[in-house]
Amino acid sequence: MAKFSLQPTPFLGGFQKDYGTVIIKEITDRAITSLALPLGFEAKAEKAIKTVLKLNLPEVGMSTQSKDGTTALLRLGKDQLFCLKNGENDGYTAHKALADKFGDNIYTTDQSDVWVSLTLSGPDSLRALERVCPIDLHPDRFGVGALARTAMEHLGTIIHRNSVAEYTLMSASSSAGSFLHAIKTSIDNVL
Amino acid sequence: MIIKHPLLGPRDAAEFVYLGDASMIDRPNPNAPDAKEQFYEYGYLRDNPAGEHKELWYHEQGDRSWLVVTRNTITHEVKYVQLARDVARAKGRDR
Amino acid sequence: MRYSGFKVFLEGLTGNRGWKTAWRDPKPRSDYDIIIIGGGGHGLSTAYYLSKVYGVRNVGVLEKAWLGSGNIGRNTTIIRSNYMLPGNEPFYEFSLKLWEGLEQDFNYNAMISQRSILNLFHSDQQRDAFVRRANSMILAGADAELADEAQLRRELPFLDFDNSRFPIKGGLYQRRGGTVRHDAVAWGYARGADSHGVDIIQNCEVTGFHIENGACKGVHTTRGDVNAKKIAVCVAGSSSRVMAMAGMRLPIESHVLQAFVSEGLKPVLPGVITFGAGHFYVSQSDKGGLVFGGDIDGYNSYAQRGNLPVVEDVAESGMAIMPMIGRARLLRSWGGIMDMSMDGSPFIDKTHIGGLYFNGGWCYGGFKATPASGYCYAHLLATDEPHPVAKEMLLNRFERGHLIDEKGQGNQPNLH
Amino acid sequence: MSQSHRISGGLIDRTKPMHFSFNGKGMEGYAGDTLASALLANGQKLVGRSFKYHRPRGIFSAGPEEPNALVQLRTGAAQEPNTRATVAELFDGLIATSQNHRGSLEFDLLSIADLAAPFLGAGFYYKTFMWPKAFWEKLYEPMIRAAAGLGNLSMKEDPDTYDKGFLHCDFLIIGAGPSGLIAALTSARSGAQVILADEDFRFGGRLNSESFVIDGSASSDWAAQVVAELTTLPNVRLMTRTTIYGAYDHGVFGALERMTDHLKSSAGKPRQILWRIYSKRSLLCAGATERPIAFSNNDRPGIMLAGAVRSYVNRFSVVPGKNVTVFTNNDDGWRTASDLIAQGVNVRALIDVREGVNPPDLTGVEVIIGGLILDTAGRKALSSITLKNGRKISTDCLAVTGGWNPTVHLTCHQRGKPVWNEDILAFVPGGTLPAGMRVAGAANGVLGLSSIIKSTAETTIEILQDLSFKSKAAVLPVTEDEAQSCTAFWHVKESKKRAWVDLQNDVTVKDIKLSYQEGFRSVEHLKRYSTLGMATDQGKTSNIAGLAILAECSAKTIPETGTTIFRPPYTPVPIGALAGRARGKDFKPYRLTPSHLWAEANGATFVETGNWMRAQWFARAEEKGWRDSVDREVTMTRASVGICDVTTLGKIDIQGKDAAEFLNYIYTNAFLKLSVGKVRYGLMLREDGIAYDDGTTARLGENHFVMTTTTANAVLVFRKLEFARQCLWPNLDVHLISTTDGWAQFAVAGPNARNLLSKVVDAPLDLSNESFPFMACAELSVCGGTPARLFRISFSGELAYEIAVPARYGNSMMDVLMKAGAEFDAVPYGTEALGVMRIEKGHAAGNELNGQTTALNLGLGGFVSSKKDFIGKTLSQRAELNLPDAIRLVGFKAVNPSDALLAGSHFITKGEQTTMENDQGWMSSVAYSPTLGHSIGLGFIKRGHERLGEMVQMVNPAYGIEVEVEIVSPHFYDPDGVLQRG
Repeated sequence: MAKFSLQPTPFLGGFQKDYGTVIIKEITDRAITSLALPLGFEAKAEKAIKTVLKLNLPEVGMSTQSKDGTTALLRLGKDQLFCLKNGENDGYTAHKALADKFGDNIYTTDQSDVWVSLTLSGPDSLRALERVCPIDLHPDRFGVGALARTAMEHLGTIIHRNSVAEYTLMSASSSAGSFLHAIKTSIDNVL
Repeated sequence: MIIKHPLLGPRDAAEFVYLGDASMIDRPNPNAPDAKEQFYEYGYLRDNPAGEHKELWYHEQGDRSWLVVTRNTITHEVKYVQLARDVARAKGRDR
Repeated sequence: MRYSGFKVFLEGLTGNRGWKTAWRDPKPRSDYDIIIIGGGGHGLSTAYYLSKVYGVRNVGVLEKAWLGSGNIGRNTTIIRSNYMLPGNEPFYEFSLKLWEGLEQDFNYNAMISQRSILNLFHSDQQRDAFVRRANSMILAGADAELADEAQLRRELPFLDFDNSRFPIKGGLYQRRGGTVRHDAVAWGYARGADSHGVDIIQNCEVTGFHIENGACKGVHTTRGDVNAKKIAVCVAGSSSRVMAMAGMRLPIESHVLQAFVSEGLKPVLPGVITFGAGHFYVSQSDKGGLVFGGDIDGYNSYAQRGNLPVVEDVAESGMAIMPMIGRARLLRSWGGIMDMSMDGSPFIDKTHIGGLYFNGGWCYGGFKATPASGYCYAHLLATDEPHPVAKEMLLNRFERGHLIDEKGQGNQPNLH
Repeated sequence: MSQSHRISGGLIDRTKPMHFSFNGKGMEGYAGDTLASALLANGQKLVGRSFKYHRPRGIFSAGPEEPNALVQLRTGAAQEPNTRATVAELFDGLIATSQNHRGSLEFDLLSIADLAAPFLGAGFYYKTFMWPKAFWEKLYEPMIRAAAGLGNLSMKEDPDTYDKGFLHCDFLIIGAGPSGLIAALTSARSGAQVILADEDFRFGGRLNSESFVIDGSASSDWAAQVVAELTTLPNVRLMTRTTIYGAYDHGVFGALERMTDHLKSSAGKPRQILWRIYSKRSLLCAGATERPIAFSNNDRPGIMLAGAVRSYVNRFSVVPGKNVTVFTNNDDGWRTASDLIAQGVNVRALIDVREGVNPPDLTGVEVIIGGLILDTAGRKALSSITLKNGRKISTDCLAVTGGWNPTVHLTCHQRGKPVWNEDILAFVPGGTLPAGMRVAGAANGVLGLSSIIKSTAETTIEILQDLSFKSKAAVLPVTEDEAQSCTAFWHVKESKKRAWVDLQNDVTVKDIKLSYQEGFRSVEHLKRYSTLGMATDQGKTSNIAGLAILAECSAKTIPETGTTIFRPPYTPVPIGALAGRARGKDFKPYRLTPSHLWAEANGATFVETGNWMRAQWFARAEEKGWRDSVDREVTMTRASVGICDVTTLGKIDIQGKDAAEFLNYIYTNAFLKLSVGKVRYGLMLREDGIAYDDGTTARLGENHFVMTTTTANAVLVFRKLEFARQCLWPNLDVHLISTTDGWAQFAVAGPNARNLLSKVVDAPLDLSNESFPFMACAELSVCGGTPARLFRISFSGELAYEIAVPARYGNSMMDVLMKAGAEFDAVPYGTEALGVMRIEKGHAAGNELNGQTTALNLGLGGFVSSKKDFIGKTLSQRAELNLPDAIRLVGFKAVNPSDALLAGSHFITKGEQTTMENDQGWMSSVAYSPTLGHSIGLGFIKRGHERLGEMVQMVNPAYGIEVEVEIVSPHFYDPDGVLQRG
């Protein structure tokens, strides 16, 4: 039957570029599952997250991650989180696995292909981000683990601080090219 | 303008979409005997005050929450901000 | 005193000592046949047509600040009648016809300049809507012309045809559209109304209505009580505030609209141009400034100032269609309060209170309507019947389900 | 040396000479010069012409308030009109030309206007040019427009790029003069995040222009030391060449940083950056602007502000004249004289209007106390002045000062209303200032260097305490207050000739008086009637004098007369900078469908659909035009199978125990009982009862739905659903998330659709009509394990499916579908063929769902439930939305099949006149139907459903077309829907 097979096309073709003081890299092996907490059963959902992911529910605008770094939990809103699984090439299957474990306790939706993800790292990444990101990224106010959903150059974007000088940026996959263009222009303009 | 989101802190109003008077929460009961009159008033009549105004903003470029912002329409000063869902529940919306 | 080139010449020879005040500065009387609340464009034109066409001269115009201090003094000066719906188009065409003879009529040069207005379109769907609109205009006796891309390339070579995000596919011209020196309209009407005996009373704020048994008998003002048989409210930007004093809620929200002018430039733009894939319209004034604007700021406001995101949005749209303006500098920005109605169309109507009339809800389109609004309001005040071209602009239309929604946005005022 | 007016000293860098040209004449200056200082150094006095009378104009100021010295900078596409020479930084290779003259600058033909001045008083044009009527637009107005305006745009695209950015700080200091530097020093040591911004290219403000001594050093040296210290502090951001031009709500400021304007070329980097600065507190340290005194012929080149003369002498080491006279009403004028003497410049006289004052020893200078200037002479440059006693003094530079106005501009940008301060005879900040703003130094009306420093330090400490930063009182530098006494003196009343108040717009004292005489007595009327303060300088040097003269006319005080309000921007901002990167192709982002690469490689023509780029059709080499391609795509789809990327439709994942109930409120039709594994068409109304959007919603699980929306409304519907979820029915357990971008979705349509799909769908899914009927849906896998979703829905009217795979597989999926379809001659089809097929089927789309039509109008009344409540129900029942003669969506075909139909045409009943009264409706969509072989249309016409078979006129006067058409059913193709169920 299956004489055809499908090949994935990364949204930016696996783009990476080292500008010296800034490095951009597309993340192509990460599953993103959205978790929604059922109304009235948030405590139960929180417990399920602890059981399944071994992670505490972070505050809105913050994240936690597993010690081995393979799983991160981003709290986007009061009843919505993203669970990131690194090293996963098949987002939908990863989401299914999570969905099975959560059962009725949490509503899950595969978001892996909704987003294009980039890491931006290096000492000049903050200067480049100043040109597109409305969020105050001063480490006192946006520390490691903090995240924000905002807009950059007209594009909805999630920014997440991985370390002092490394950020993950997620934006809609359909406009990945325009998003990359915006980030590259910001870097070109400050270097 | 800056809207101090109750969960996310200060955000530029440009991240939000504005709807209008927070009375839009008070959708009338369609089974009321004067439902037609009530829906007309709900749909069309506004206090439109010069001064304190409770209004609905949607954090579209953010966490997708609807907020009730109490803002002065003359000075633009924002007095406080609440999650609209909390407001709606407190108003006793039944479903 | 009649103005003319000869008079200007004579006065020039004699040191300009003979010019009289353009209008009197009367004290409010205690009784008028009709008082008009609001000495802006619509209020003054109402007074002018009441006194000139309908012969009602015992009229007082009460203005809380200086005459013309409302939106007539802070708009982008465009006149046009390129509407689509039967509730609107005949009215705006009537207005455009009044503009065409206005200066000779009121003996004041308001610099009415029918330089044309062009609405660009960028998609087939937009084109279809513009064709429909063009045909509506022609059916109502107005002029409309559809231009294709080739014609626009010839006429407006500075538009961005080749590198634009949304290609310019054509446009709808109304050649009779154009611009007017906005302040001069207020001054011309004021001078004309004054010469017919109308009292224009500045710095006189209405603080309340005198309502008895469901009928309005007069108003309280900062300069004493004034009685009248009919009270005509005409206070763009303050409609809800004023009508609240009569206990009325209106289908109106007030929003701020910003407008901008650049430094003076030698002539670059032939007429008014509007962008169909963003929020931007622009014309060039006789002084050389590019006068432009875009969307309303989008939230309820009574502050005559706007915020930065809309400034940027307008500039982005401007650069998107005419990147030659990049090095022109924005000189001044200002804001006006728009009484946005629930379907984007205005009201000229009686209220349920006897003797109390309402004119408002002009959204950001009140300037072009100034002559017809005054004429039709005067007609209503004088005859108690709506003028035929304004017969759909009634307050009860939402209850009836008779919407005049040009943009199809529904009951959300900031989308109109 | 060519620089005839250059002297020694100053803050210019003589090791860096710079060549530039003015009107083609080569000149030389130094790094650290402005164009104005360099022009003066070269003895160039005449630099421009005024707006109305085309009078010769020179350099008047040394700052942003300049009304006169406007030039065109650079050439070609980079040409920049109306550039103030006083703030344009000199660079090597600079090219400037004068503007607003016909013929040469020296012999401007338009200066004839000056001779006609008696007839061209304030507002003269409102009184004439009305006869004959046609002449206004044909003759007068073109003449006026040609003479008006100032500089020229190149009419070419701005060649430079611009950028924008966001900055956040605790404390924004606006202006880096004495008070700004003290505020920065004081706050920097507290650890607060500080931004110090100044429009100049050198920090220091007037400290660079004056001969002050601070802590024993020259004030400019002291400023340099402070800047050196601030540079080392990580919490301080120093921004030179940065103008804070606007104060917006809640502590947001607009700032323009000029990155390359001082360079010959931008070299690919942004020319300017527009910063949005978010500040918790701000301190306005904008200093003060000097104002002149009006007297006859006070507009000649060589007449300058006295403080500007000090700037040129002290900072730029340029003498604006060889024989300078000073005219003053305040002590500050004395300093101009003494500074000039100190630099060895010949001061002809010091004329002080005040009686009884006693200037300090000005050796060798004639001091005239109680003196008045009645007139001046010199056609293109000042040659002499005449005093009230008739005495003529020959002089080539007159330094005038009428006192100082605090630069209150930013305090007015919100609700601030300046208040009159009788002590300093000027307006100081008042009313409600922008949120978080305080004002210090001269901007706050504090005059005298020592006082400025002391009071600014105090204010800064208060602000820091307010922000909860610990701050120590700084050790303040030692300096003195200069003499500051001033008397109210606005214009020389004895002057008989024209005395200029607004130099650029040519508004004279007489114009102001005439305006008053004609009843234009409020400040705003005066401004608008006379154009006072409306020029590119926005009246920075003229507004107060105008107000004072108006007050004089009405015998009122200045505060009784009014205030002037300033609006953003403080100085003009290029439109390019406000637009930033968003121009050309970058105006809006591009959204690409998952099969974009495949489509590009296979001949697609793309069309903008919102921000999406969609394949419009796929041309083949032999095809002559788009119609050929579209006809083929339709025909082959209907004959066999076609594939279309429909990813752009909005997809919303809806989950929750109450999801079905929620959808029941959203859609007009029932959703509670939709079975798992089924799809249903749904119609949404707005709450006002007008049709809003439609689409299909699939039930994938008991608590799990997937909704599709139209492409255009994807974002809007999501917003509306969130509103319903959070605000209207807040207790429902329902969750929404957009998956539009996550799934690549393809319509596979045509008789062979099932055959094609059966080649890619993995077992065990059975595609037979029995087990997967019309409106079925399933989760499955394709191509050996790739997860997918399948929906049996049809927009084309054919046997059709929509298959969805994760977006990353979309391009590959398109390829696979085409390969699997090769044996069926499968075609890809674009939006045009999609449109043709939906019109053939009579489906409403954007042209019909235009926000003005109801379910009744659309013929969708059958989808409106009478049993349940839903959004829009009650208001849709209003009487006039349900009139018997309401418009109805029907089909149209031409009586003569070769006639083409046209969207946007209107309908007139046969035999009636083509007028708006007789307008029966309009044609919303048309297409050439290759299936039927003629043009077909959908449109709305009154009582359409009752008029099938009637002939009406389709009129399109805009294109001069009239066609007789027949009203038919909108379902042109397979009206009973047999095919899609097959």
